[in-house]
Amino acid sequence: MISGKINQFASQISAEVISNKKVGPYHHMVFAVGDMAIHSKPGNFVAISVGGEQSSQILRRAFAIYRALDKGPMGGSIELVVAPSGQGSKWLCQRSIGEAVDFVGPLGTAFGIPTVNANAMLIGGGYGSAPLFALAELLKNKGCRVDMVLGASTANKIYAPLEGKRSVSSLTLTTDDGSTGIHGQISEAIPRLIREYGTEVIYSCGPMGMLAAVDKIAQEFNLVHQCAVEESMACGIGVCMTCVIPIKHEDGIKMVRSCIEGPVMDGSQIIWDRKAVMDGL
Amino acid sequence: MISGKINQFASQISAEVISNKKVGPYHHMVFAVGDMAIHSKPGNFVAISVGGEQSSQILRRAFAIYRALDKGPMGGSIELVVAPSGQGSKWLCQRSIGEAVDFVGPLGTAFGIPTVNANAMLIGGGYGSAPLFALAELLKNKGCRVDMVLGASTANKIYAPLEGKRSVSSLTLTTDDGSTGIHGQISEAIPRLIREYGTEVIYSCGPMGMLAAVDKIAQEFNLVHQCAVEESMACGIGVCMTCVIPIKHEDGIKMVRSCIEGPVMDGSQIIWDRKAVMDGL
Amino acid sequence: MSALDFSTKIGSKRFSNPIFTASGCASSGQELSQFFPLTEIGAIVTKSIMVKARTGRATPRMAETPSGMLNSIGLQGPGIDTFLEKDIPWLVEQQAKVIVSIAGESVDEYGVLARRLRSVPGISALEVNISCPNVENRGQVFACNPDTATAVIEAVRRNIGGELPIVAKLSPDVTDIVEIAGAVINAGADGLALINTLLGMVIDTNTMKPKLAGKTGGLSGPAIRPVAVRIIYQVHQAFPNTPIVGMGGVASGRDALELILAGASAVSVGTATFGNPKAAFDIKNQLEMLLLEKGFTDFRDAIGFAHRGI
Amino acid sequence: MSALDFSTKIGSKRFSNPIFTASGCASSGQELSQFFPLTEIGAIVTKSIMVKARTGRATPRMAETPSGMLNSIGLQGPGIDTFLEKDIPWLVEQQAKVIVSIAGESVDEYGVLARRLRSVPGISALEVNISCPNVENRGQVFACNPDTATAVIEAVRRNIGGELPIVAKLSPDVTDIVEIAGAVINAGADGLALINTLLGMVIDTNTMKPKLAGKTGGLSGPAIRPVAVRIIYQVHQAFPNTPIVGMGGVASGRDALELILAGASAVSVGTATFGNPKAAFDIKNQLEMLLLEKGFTDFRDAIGFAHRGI
Ligand SMILES: Cc1cc2nc3c(=O)[nH]c(=O)nc-3n(C[C@H](O)[C@H](O)[C@H](O)COP(=O)(O)OP(=O)(O)OC[C@H]3O[C@@H](n4cnc5c(N)ncnc54)[C@H](O)[C@@H]3O)c2cc1C
Ligand SMILES: Cc1cc2nc3c(=O)[nH]c(=O)nc-3n(C[C@H](O)[C@H](O)[C@H](O)COP(=O)(O)OP(=O)(O)OC[C@H]3O[C@@H](n4cnc5c(N)ncnc54)[C@H](O)[C@@H]3O)c2cc1C
Ligand SMILES: Cc1cc2nc3c(=O)[nH]c(=O)nc-3n(C[C@H](O)[C@H](O)[C@H](O)COP(=O)(O)O)c2cc1C
Ligand SMILES: Cc1cc2nc3c(=O)[nH]c(=O)nc-3n(C[C@H](O)[C@H](O)[C@H](O)COP(=O)(O)O)c2cc1C
Ligand code: FES
Ligand code: FES
Repeated sequence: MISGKINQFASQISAEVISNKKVGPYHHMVFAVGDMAIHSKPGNFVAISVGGEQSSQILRRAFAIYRALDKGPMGGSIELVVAPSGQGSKWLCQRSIGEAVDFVGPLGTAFGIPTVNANAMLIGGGYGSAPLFALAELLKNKGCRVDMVLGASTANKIYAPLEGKRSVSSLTLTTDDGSTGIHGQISEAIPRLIREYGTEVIYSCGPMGMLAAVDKIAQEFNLVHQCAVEESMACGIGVCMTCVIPIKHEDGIKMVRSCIEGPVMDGSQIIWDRKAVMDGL
Repeated sequence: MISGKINQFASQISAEVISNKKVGPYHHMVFAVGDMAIHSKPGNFVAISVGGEQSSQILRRAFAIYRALDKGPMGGSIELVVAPSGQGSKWLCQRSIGEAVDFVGPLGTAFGIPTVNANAMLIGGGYGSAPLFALAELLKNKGCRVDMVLGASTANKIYAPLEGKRSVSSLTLTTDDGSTGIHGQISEAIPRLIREYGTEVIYSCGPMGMLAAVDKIAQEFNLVHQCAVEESMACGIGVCMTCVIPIKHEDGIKMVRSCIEGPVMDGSQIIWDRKAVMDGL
Repeated sequence: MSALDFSTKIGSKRFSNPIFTASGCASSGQELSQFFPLTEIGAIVTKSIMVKARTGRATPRMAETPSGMLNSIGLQGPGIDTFLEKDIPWLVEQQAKVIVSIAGESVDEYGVLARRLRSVPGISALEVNISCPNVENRGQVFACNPDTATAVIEAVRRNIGGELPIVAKLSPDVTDIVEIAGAVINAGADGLALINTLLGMVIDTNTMKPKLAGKTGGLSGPAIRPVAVRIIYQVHQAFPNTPIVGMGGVASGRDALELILAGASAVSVGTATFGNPKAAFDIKNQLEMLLLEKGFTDFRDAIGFAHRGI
Repeated sequence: MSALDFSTKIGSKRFSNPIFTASGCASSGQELSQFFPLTEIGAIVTKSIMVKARTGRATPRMAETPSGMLNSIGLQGPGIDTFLEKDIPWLVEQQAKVIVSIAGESVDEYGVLARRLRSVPGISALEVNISCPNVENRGQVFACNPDTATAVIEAVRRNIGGELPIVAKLSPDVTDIVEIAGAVINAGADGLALINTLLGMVIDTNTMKPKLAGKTGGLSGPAIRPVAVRIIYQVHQAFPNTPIVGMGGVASGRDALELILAGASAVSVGTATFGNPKAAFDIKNQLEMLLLEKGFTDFRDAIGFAHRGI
């Protein structure tokens, strides 16, 4: 899914926080990014410095682009959905309007769009739903049917804002604790939905365990599966080789960089079984 | 000058910034400190954490207490005069009203007050004037004559607020570049002033080079000289032995902790000549 | 929340909990007692004491570094006589547990110190700081060579008698830490203290000279924690029955747990005390909470847990 | 502001300025060229290349640490054939200066790599990464023993011919760095690269297991800068005529200057690039400003300046 020069539209900028709202356990944040918004596509991510000038945290954090608007009242803007988990994301969530944050982006691959109309299912776990709404809009404008399935451990961890739902033909929720939607793991609900909606292509984003489960189903149904993976990244721009994902290769395993050949990758190419990877190395 | 238990009134608190004003190149900052103000005496210092939660700067910074009020509208308060020099002090100067900063204090020795009336000269270099104003007030209330001499490289580096001048009988300024007051180094002006004012005791605070020059004069005139020294401190509470000052001792040199037996020390006891120290070790 | 047996053992001695101060970062305890009761932590490890009083190095003696600091104190201290006369009785009076750290310039000096300490009441263990320059051998650090390390521990063992556990404190600046650890264990060390500071230097780009008067200094603080964890892990793997007092950049209960999972039976808090006078006390409380959260009922089950298969 | 001669020399080769990338932190340059023109910096030091293609280690391969990070890549790479076919021509086309880093699992492999590279046009120097495990000797790292270090450099020297300067990259995890440095200089190294990463480990206190799939990893970033400065200072003191490519935690022009004052003739920027893709470019500009501010007209006057008496 790489074409042309690596990260050819990427740049480093100082992005001003123009909105920061708590939505359930997440923060929906909007940043003024100027031209960076122009080339940002669903699936791309930005890499952000955290902790301020004297920070002991020397690495950037990656965040999927939730939405990019190239012309808003403040010029181009990029929106993120941030889960305050560790110190870096907490710091980001604490930024106030007017503060500047250092961005590198847009980075990585984008979701591929079918050339002919197709019934698409978009599957998101937790904040993994973030990049799917812009994707849904794109697919809908192409004339695709878009069925969205969002899951999380519990109701308030599902990120599904009203305006995001505009573009979907159906929205199914699942929670591990049954607090909303279908009770159970997201993958349990999917086979039935694929049959019901006549799904032809699957897009997914969420924890690696969920992606693996979704891929298993996609392969059973023989569907194209594009998933946005999440592996620890040190650089985000392809120079450190920390973010690799094992894919199938004639000589066994090949490790490819998820920041360059991902985060959106072909699910069928990924070796999901960790034991197989460990044995193969 | 130590008596009783070491740092017996010291505690660690979270102090809220209640004012932060730029005064020339310095920041005059006021912190709500509750009871910490009660036992703070002129000469004592506080040690402050800098850089926030994920800071790579792991050591506290020491600041002389400019003024401590045990009962103000916000309860007890401590005022500091901070020069934004390196990263830590710059961070401190950037704090906004309402933010909390971690304080340990009051620490170290205080200026000794003569038991009988005496003509005192208070000599301050740069932000070294900070602790001298509260001292002036104390001395004046005791009935002492207080002559203050403040010097700096240039006019706006002299910290001499209006309200501070209330307690002094005379105020002389010196600048290295002649931009205000007497042209020249502070030490050049002092011998004449000592004679003029009949000085009996000298208090000083400022860069080590200035203190050494002042001590030379004090010894020539055979005057008591209490100076507040400044040596790099890692802990500020007496456990690390980094902040030592060489003093005269029967067996040669003794290194004493300037955070415990200082910062206010007897100038005549200090070995000011660095070469003599290096040779003696 | 169920109860936790928080006690730990070094050799024959038991400590009520595994959080100690680190040598040279708590003096002899007195200054810290203003901030928390010394009986709340497992032990006070005193600043390394030598036979004679020492003036130490010139200043500057410290430089802050990213997430760490350098120090070059030069083992300033009052000498063993004054120490025994003033510091120990005060600590005993507080009912604090005491581990005395000793340092020498020659193998003999370590022997002399051990002899002076062998029958002093109120001491729970001896930490032998062998990361000192050996003046008899071109200033090479004892801990950097298995033979000199062995010689020091043997001298201490001979002079100390059977009562007090000996903890050998090693330097991380060696090619093969397991070799040195093995040597001192063979020589009679009951435990190991890992790690001392890493040798470092800062150059002041304003003066364009080394910042410390002593030029080089010891690097400590969170910056070195990954090195401490690695060394503790390696040594615990090689000698699972030798208790380790771990240290190096511990600033929270989480950090202490990291060293414990790697193999430490106790954890000393050093540089963190400079940023937070109550650090040892806070870390002890945080560690206790963490262990309980994770369902441990006996602290000792956590020691070296990261080595066990999943 | 007067002009500065910013060029530097490693062996027989001249570089327009002393700021290089660090091996393994810039891949083969292509990715960084999006952020600044590669010709702006002194040289691109490529990721260590091996004879055969390597898959490297499992993930996670990295862990952030206070002011630093651990990595455990396991020398993933395409192998020398693909590298010569794809990466070198691209770099040559960009007119970038190139230093090729090589790594082997045996002395022979280093020889093979040197032979493959000896007549490749467009290469300015060879960096020999000897901080790799020697599979023929229980996985002991070549750089940890003067004999194996010597053997590698001799093999490279024999195979490379007289043209290309050889820079030996050493590990800081040794008892006596000056001894190893002396050995590789005797074996024919024209310069030294100091320092590679320190061996470290992080344990995830949630899973209670080592965080990296490879358990241990290499510690880099500002945390280790004081160790780098100390080692560069020691080695420059012992061998003032051997050029040193310094590295370890350089994130600003000030940091680069610190290593230069300690004795580095050039400075590689590694981990800082992960936080700032333009790091090498920015550092070069900051260093130039700093040198001019301090009144230097020739960069080479700054090399080792901290050693000179006041
Ligand atoms: C391609 C990509 C897209 C992402 N998109 C989002 C998003 O839209 N919203 C969001 O909240 N988070 C997202 N993340 C996770 C985010 O980058 C951070 O890793 C997460 O916020 C935790 O960082 P921290 O600083 O809070 O935690 P810390 O504990 O301080 O992190 C320490 C280190 O571990 C890494 N790390 C920790 N957790 C993860 C994780 N789950 N995945 C990868 N690395 C991790 C961090 O990046 C950092 O390097 C994404 C990650 C990737 C790789
Ligand atoms: C007893 C005492 C009283 C002080 N009172 C004041 C005051 O009232 N106002 C004020 O602005 N500053 C005062 N200082 C200096 C202050 O503590 C900081 O050292 C100074 O602000 C520089 O710190 P930084 O973080 O900005 O610089 P950095 O460069 O980040 O400091 C790095 C390290 O060097 C130490 N250091 C740097 N400069 C000095 C210095 N001049 N003296 C001692 N250590 C230094 C720092 O404390 C720190 O540990 C005092 C210092 C001492 C010891
Ligand atoms: C200022 C200072 C003084 C020290 N003095 C000693 C000492 O006297 N004896 C000793 O064995 N270790 C000494 N150390 C090393 C510490 O005990 C500890 O091993 C090291 O600092 C790592 O732990 P930390 O990162 O928690 O500080 C000293 C460390 C510092 C920072
Ligand atoms: C992700 C990563 C990969 C590295 N790969 C190599 C390598 O292939 N060969 C090598 O000689 N050094 C390698 N290094 C070490 C660096 O070149 C450098 O010596 C070290 O990181 C210290 O510099 P820094 O603190 O600026 O990163 C690597 C470092 C990192 C962080
Ligand atoms: S994060 Fe560095 S190569 Fe992908
Ligand atoms: S600063 Fe630590 S003893 Fe004075």
